[in-house]
Amino acid sequence: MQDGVVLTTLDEFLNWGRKNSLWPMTFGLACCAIEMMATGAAKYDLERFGCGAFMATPRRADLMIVAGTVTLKMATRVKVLYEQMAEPKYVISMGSCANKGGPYWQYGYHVLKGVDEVVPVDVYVPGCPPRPEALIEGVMTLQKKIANERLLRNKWVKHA
Amino acid sequence: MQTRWDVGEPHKPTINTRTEQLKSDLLTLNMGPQHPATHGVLRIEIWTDSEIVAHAIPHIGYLHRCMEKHCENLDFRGVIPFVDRLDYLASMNMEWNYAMTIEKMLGTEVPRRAELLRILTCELQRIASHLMAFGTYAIDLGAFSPFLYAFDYREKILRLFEEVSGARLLYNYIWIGGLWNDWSPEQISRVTAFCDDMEEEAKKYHELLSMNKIFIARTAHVGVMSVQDCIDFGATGPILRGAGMKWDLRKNEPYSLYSEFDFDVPVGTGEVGEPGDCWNRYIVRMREVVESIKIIRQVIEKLEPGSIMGKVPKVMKLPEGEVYFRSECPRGELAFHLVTKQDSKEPFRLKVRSPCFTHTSMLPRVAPGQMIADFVATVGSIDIVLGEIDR
Amino acid sequence: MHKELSDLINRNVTGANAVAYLTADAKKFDSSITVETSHIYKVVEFLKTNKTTSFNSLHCISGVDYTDYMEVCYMLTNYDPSAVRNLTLKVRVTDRVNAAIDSVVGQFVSADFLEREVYDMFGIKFNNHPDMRRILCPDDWEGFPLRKDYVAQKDYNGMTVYPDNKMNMEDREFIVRQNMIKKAQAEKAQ
Amino acid sequence: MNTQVHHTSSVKEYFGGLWDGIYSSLKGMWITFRYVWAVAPVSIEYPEVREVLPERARMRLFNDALNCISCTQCAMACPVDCIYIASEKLPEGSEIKKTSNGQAIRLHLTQFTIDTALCCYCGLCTTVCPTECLTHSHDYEFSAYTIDSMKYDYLAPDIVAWRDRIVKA
Repeated sequence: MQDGVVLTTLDEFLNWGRKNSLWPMTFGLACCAIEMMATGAAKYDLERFGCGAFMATPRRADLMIVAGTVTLKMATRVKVLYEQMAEPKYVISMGSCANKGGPYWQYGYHVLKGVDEVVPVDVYVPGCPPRPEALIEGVMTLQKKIANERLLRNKWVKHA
Repeated sequence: MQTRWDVGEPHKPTINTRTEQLKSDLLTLNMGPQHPATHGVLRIEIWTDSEIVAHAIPHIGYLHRCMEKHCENLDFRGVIPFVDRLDYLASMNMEWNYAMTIEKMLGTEVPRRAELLRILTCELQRIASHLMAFGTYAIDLGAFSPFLYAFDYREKILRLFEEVSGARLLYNYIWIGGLWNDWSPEQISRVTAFCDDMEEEAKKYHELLSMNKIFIARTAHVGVMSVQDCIDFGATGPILRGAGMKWDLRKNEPYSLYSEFDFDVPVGTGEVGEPGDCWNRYIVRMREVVESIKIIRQVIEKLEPGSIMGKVPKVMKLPEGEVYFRSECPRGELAFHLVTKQDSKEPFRLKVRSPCFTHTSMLPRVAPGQMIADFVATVGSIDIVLGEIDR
Repeated sequence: MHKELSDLINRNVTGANAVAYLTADAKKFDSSITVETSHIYKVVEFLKTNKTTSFNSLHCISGVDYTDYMEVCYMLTNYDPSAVRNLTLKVRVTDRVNAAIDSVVGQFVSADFLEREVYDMFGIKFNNHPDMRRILCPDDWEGFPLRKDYVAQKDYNGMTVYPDNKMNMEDREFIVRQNMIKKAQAEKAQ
Repeated sequence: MNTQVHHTSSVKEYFGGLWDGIYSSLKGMWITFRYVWAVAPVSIEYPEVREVLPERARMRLFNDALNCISCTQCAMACPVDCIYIASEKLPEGSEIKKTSNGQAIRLHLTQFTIDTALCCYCGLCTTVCPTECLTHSHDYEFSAYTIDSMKYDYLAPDIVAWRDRIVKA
């Protein structure tokens, strides 16, 4: 009964709706934020993926793009912002600094080595800074991940 | 008229007597590290008295990436990618200043074509950086379409830089002794085409935003910083010029080949509002774009073929000594204080004097007595970049 | 320029014994004036107010750690298109445990943030400074990062600064592991 | 003065200010409205329309392991130390292979991994490589779900498959 036609189509419908309206939170830290703005601007438009409405408050956002170097002083704020977001929330770690500390990993006493130490990350976008197309490709990879999520099939059927 | 910015005691709350008994204390507000108007991770602790800012304390360090500690363990060529990441909106100017500091110490002779191409790239970078400042300042005050125009023309410059150096934002293009690769004549012709379009575009921006009544109402007479104030705080660049002082390192202490070009230094004269307010700082930046176009055209006339890399030893060993080199960046005067030991392969100490660092220290002086919305306009108008403040 | 300036300082500010350090090749390096640590406020006040060679702005304060002493360099400039002047004023601090210098915030307001950064990075306190706190590192940070003998702390409120799984240790010791495998196979073969 | 002193403006000032506001906003809106027909669309529909990258674009690093003489110049030049190279001596009798431009390969390369999660794409390694085997490809589509999949071992077979997929300039 687990993958019956009813639940699967309902899941697909829900996933389709959620993946095409990911609202990112304006969370620019460093150089990658400029590329994120360039992605939001006219030439490489993120709006075409339903992802262009940059929300200022974490309450109304369901995608956090960590764009830039996360320092130890900022890490607690990143954690607080992540916890304030509403539940179906996703994190894209953009740029080498957010992935694993990037160029600042060797003598960076104040740099957090990768944002996945404080926040669960869904997609890592490499680059320093990544091209706007690379960020769009990262968003598309995240959409693939959302596309086959099992929302109803796990919750309704207890002893799956 | 009550003095607007005596730093000592905070602004006395102007509550009329009837509500005197209401015992309303100052409210602490965090214009926190994540805020649309702070251009990055700057936290400003504002003590407000019902929408009027009593005093503001900036907290920085949220993007302190230990760059100066890195520079003590990197050889001289390896430092350039880290110097790019200081002011990531004007990477070319950062690299150029660092390269000139080392060249002054090494005494290398940079070929004329390389010097001319450096001026060309850095003036293009100044236009791109001012376009960015124009776009984000409009967003701070709520106008979204100028952001799209500014980024449309900024993409044209980034495309040119990508063809020459390979990267869009952090180039590692200006090396010690010259340049990495050369500009082909076709690219140069595209630069002239860009300059002609940019001239009309600057006029269009003037109509679109500068003369807009709402924009003038939001920025004229707001966040006034007098010339004496700027000199006390060590403010430089568009802020000092916006206050009315004609000071530009490219004119007053000409480095490289700037003495050969004639361009004038735009100054905030107060045709709208008064000198030193947000509008004049903004208009100084927009006029600097036109001046940079003039310089680029003169450089292209003077270009002649030649080598682009001077004679630099393969393994760079610098003699003992100390150099403090200043250059004019889009945000103000950047300077590198380099200290080296005898025959050292890496800098013993590299201190970066960041213009935005001193501009942030002016905020507590300007904030008292302003409305919060005006304070947002003031922070936007001094155009700070956090990578350079926190290093 | 530095020679006459140091004599001028010595005449006007008693006990400052300013020593001008002139570099051999002025085109390549900067020369500077070293001043007595306790007289720094009076020298800066004199340089700001005197008529002949006045400096009306403090461009930058940068600390340098020469392991046996620490140096604080004040870069003074004169923002006057007619008379452009730059000067590097140096002060030495030998005490590494609780180093303290007089603050020049009274003369130049821009020194407020600059001195806080020198304190944050080198641990040199500035007396009668309005707000002597760290500026770049968090307030509860241990140690002074830009000193030559600085060792980063293990972790900072729950986050490890250098986590082992991120340091690519297994890639660095690839050669060591290869040799051990080869030695093990060699012993097994005998 | 920052706090606007409230002054009652005369009728002419009031309507004049009103007209200024409307006129200047309309002029701005006219510029934007002209974009409907006067300016060609700017945005690039990324997945379908891909912009042709310039020849020197510095995206993902690629190392042609056959030509590598394991001289570790790139590892020393890298400011971030994210290139790990290990090589071993060739046994005496084996014949010396040649690289594409004729240099003899004396050391057998056993490990060549680049951690692209740390790399800062500055291109310093490609300028130092004597046999030009380490170059920047034009591939920027390699976002991943896990961090470890970003450490590329250039001796692994799947990397050769990746090489044929990208358009190598």
